[in-house]
Amino acid sequence: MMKTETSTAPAPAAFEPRITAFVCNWCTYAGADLAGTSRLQYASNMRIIKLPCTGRIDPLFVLKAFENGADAVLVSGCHPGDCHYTSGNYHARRRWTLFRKLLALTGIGDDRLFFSWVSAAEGQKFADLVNDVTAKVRKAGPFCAVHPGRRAS
Amino acid sequence: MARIGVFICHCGENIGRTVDCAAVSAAAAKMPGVVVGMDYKYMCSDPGQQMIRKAIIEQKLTGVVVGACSPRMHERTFRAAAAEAGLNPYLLEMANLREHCSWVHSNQAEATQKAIDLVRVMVAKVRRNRPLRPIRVPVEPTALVVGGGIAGIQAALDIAAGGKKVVLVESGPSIGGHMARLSETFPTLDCSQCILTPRMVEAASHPNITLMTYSEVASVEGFVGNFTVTIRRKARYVDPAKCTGCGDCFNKCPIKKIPNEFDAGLGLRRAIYVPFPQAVPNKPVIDAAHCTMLQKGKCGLCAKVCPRGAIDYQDQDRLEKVKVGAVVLATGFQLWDHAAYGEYGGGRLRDVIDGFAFERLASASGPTAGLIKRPSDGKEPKTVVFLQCCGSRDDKVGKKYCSKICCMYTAKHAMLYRHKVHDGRAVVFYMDVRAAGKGYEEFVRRAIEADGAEYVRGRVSRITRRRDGKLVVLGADTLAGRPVTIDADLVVLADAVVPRPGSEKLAQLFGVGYDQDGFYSEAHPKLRPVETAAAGVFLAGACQAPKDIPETVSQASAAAAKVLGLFAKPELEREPVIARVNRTTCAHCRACISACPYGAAKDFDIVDRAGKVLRAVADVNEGLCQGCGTCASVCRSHSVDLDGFTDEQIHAELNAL
Amino acid sequence: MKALREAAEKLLREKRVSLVIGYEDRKGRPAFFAAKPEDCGRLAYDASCRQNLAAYLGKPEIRARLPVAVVAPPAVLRSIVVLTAESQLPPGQVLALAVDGDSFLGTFDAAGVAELLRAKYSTLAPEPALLERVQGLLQKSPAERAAFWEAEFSKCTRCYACRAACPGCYCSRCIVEKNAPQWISTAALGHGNYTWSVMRAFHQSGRCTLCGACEAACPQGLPLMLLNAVLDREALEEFGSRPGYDPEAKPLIGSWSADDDHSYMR
Amino acid sequence: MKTLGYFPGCSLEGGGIELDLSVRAIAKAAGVDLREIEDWNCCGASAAHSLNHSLAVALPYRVLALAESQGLSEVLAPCAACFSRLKGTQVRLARSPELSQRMQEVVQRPYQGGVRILNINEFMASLLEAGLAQKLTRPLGLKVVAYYGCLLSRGQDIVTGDDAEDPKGMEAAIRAAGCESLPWNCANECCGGGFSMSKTGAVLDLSQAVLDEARAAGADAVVTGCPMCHSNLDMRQMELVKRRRIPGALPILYLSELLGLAAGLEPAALGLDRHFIESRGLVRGGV
Repeated sequence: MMKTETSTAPAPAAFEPRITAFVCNWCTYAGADLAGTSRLQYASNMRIIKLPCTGRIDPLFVLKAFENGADAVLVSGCHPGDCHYTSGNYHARRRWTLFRKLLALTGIGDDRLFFSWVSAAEGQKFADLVNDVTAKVRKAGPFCAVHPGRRAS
Repeated sequence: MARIGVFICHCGENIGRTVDCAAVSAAAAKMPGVVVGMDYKYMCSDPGQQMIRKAIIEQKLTGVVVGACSPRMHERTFRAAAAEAGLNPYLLEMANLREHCSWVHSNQAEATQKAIDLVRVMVAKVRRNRPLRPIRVPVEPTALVVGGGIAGIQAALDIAAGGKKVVLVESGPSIGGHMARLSETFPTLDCSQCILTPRMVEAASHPNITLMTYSEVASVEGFVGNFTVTIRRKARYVDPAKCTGCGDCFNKCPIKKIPNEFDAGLGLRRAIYVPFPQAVPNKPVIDAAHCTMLQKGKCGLCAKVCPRGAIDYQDQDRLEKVKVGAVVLATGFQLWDHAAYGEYGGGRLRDVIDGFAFERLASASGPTAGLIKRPSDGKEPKTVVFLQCCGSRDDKVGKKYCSKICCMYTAKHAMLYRHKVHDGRAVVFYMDVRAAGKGYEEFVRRAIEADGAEYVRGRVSRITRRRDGKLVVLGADTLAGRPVTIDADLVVLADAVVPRPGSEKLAQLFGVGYDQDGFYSEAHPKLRPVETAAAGVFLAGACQAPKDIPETVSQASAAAAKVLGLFAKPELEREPVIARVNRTTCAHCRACISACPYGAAKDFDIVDRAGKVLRAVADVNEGLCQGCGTCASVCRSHSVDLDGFTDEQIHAELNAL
Repeated sequence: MKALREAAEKLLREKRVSLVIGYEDRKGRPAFFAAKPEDCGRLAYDASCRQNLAAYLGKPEIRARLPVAVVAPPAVLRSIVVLTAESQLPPGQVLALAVDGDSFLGTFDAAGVAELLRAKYSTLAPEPALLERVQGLLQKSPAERAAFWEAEFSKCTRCYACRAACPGCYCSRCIVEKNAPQWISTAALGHGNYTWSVMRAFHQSGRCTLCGACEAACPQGLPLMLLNAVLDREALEEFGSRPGYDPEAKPLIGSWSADDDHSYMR
Repeated sequence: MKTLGYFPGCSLEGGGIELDLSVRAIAKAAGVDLREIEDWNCCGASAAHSLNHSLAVALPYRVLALAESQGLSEVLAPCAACFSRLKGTQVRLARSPELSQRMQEVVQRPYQGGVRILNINEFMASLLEAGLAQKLTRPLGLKVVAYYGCLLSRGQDIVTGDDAEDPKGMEAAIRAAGCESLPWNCANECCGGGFSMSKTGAVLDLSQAVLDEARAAGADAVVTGCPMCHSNLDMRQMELVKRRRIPGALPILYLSELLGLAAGLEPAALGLDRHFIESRGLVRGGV
């Protein structure tokens, strides 16, 4: 049984969040490539897991990322109507609409779980997104150690 | 036991400047399962690839991670190198150290740490990679072309010329499409039928082309290389095998006053008819809705006069299946109905006509034998107003887009009118004249300068009919800055180009996307303008977007080239990223079947030797599956998995973070 | 009660079913399987019956004895429709002996069940008290919510009674039993307990009829209905989904609409 | 008996009193109870909406808020200008929560947006649907033209369900009154509107064009729903007749008057005796 601490310690100034991103191969991964070729600078806290489509992302992946120590998770894919597989992102969207509410009930809210559409042409949006998410998570502090979804370290 | 090799590329200084590549390769060498960690200036260069090949052979590597640029850049390169060294190419993965790391971070310590993380993730993944083989599917070397206009005819002829069989399906009684209805064509004013009819005849007589007129696609099964398409052969009530096209039937038919669609309703046809004299095949059909024999069982005159006994009132629609390997959609367009514009009479003013009606008036083979006569009283109009952008570039009532061909055909109309009515006045209202094309601008200038068409830049706000029959056209001349009123005898509206009705349903049958206006979506607007998102389905002509004849023909030939390219090999090779179902654990909840965007997931009955169904499960068709993995993530029991992105691989990646 | 017993007896006597699954007329109202007409005198029903008998319909032992009849209050009727929509019930093999409160409503086949639900129970709504509890929890801070669940999940012994009680949990191999890879730790510890309960609830969205059998079955008294209710409310509000009314419904997870909400997406 | 909120506005208490009389009469005949909004104020037409954006919304806002607080879920505004102001405000409020907020502060009354506003054409159509058609026992047999002007045809979000360029909202009612609605070219042309006083010459020109077309189409009368149109075509027509710019007088009827006549109501009860152009002779046999 893991130790329970009811108070959240204030984030140390040097807190560098760990952010796991699940992105689709055709839009957001390519958008991140474009940010690179455009030499846009952004925070280095995010680690990308590439999947063919947001439709492939099982909610278990998100829980696993949190369990393993991610302070936040980003899910990003093609804009509605642009899915390489025509409707994978629509399936994903419905799934996340439900799943985020469930997680919110268990204390994982909007400052831990992020969703976005980033197209292959939106390098700037991707860079801004990473910076923004990183800033928000930095502000939110380390993912509360008391959360039952976290593996005891 | 895993033996992984990790190869870190400096990419000159592109990676090396911000990422300590030596440190990354050293860290990688200590990762579990890794036996080789190296870094090199240019991994994609020949010596770099040679390093990888050599290590694979000498170290008996079971997997490779290349830390370099984006896999979108060089994954193919490195996988080919691995294959040359005898390693299954799908046992190689890339960590994106350039686009996702060195180019976007400036702090060396951070970038190096991230690079190590990215490599660790890929090492964890590649340890779970399994050898995959590209999927091979046999190809049926017959093409289906849907639509018998100039696009379909051209595509069919080109494919047939390449030595492959073609089934050309046309919904009307004759091929030829809209082009057969045109009087002359811009910018050369050559006679449309003179250039088209030889091709129609060639298409009908080509040994490689099977013509199916008066037919429609009813359903589609299968996938690239292996479509089974069901064609509905509509009842003609005339046996084409017996009919000689003598014309006795339609000369005797007593039902005479049916507006002929081919003539935009200006001419009349009978209940048994060929749409126009040059029709191919030149054999009549009976319009069941108007035939008194078919409606009330009275008449039967055509059967009496037919010398060959070709009339068959009992004829019924038949379904015919064809097996094809590729499809060209060439369903074309129609003109938007300007009845939506109340200010232009809401479709009730008989002398306000569309472009096709004017084509038929100007055509030597049209209902007026080429004389310009207005529909209401048959008089020669002395003032004709042409109105461009009717329904185009108007997102309130009409369409947002530019219909592209109207500037040119309006100039042609004005020109033809002036050639035929020398004392007539042709006034063209326009928003912009878009004459981008070879010889196009010159053509418009000729209409204005040589043929005296009056071009007025502005819109028309209202068309009303006065008691004397004149059409009062109220408009604006925005260059002069004043309103203008013109008493016209005839108004020709350049209605917007819109897709054919039913085109959306057809797209759904083939799994082709379409935009908000119903035009078919190409796979990529720049680089794959002929392909669609559905593999093996190609586009030609105005079903994709408004196009003129040369552009349509070009695209049709391009589609034919794509089809011939596909047919050049007996088998197709596809990336082996496909879903697989674990039949033992599948509970057959059918969520994956509902979720699959391609209809690749389907029911499957597990039967015993006697053929008795033991259990139903889901199954994935390799040929249809495109590898999105949506099925895998809706499966509660994870009984569906995706090759290349398996549960185990993703789980390992997450554990490595 | 009498009418129910008679109807059950008639079905068995006429051999229209080989088994009637019902509640037994004794304390706690346990499940009772009447295989002979004379067993039917032991059947009973009242509001204290919390078990969702549709859960048995997924079990191989019962499937081997089809056709069967089930004593079904409204939530169970809905479960039957859900199972029909998800191709879990062979057509015509399950009859429902519909009950509500003290009254017996009759014997229905799958189509009849859907019709009865539409006619009589189209406005079934979750208990207000349950929604109030959800609302109350949502008003707390995320840390307080996490602490609440930490305390609750720490009690979980991973007996999987919640799963056994649920008609929607019909997978032959549950995800928690998949071990290559093992997504959900089976040790009765915080993170595994959390992931298990969250995923169990999520896997039921679009299936759950809020019958309450899972919570009632939990020996540790975990407030599982909170998880079910928040998903039920969201699915209804966002997608108009009401599981268990349409035997031809598309799966909630596994279908989509172009105008689904995505205001939270950036 | 169905109850409907009623917003007469200034016009219906003054120059457009025939509209008020005839609407109330036909509503009574159809069994609809018109309940005047208590303490109503100016809709803001003509003056306010061209001078002050805030006032132009605040005035109708107050009317709508009053109607809502008085439990009136539907309000009839027979005057076309009043309708346009009320409905236009409704549309703007629905589009902008900020505007709603501001108006609530300015007017010091809440308005939730729950009032449906009907113009005279919609009102007549609803009466016909509710059974008025059976009570139209005196088919008039007239040839008329339907004149919509601007306020009963334009504003895509305001006059919904009709085509601004080819309006048809009166057709069914005219046919129900046993009249033929002739096709003509001026259904939504301008009558001169609010320039009746300031630029009478222009109004005369515009009204003449409308009247000429109506006569040329073969109409016995022009049917309108707008007090402004009515006053320009009816009152100003006297001057056109006097100056011999038109060959004779053409009666101008409100749609509600036409239906009232068809329902067998007394012309005087409908206000027909108040017109400048004599129109009582239209009913067969005279009255």
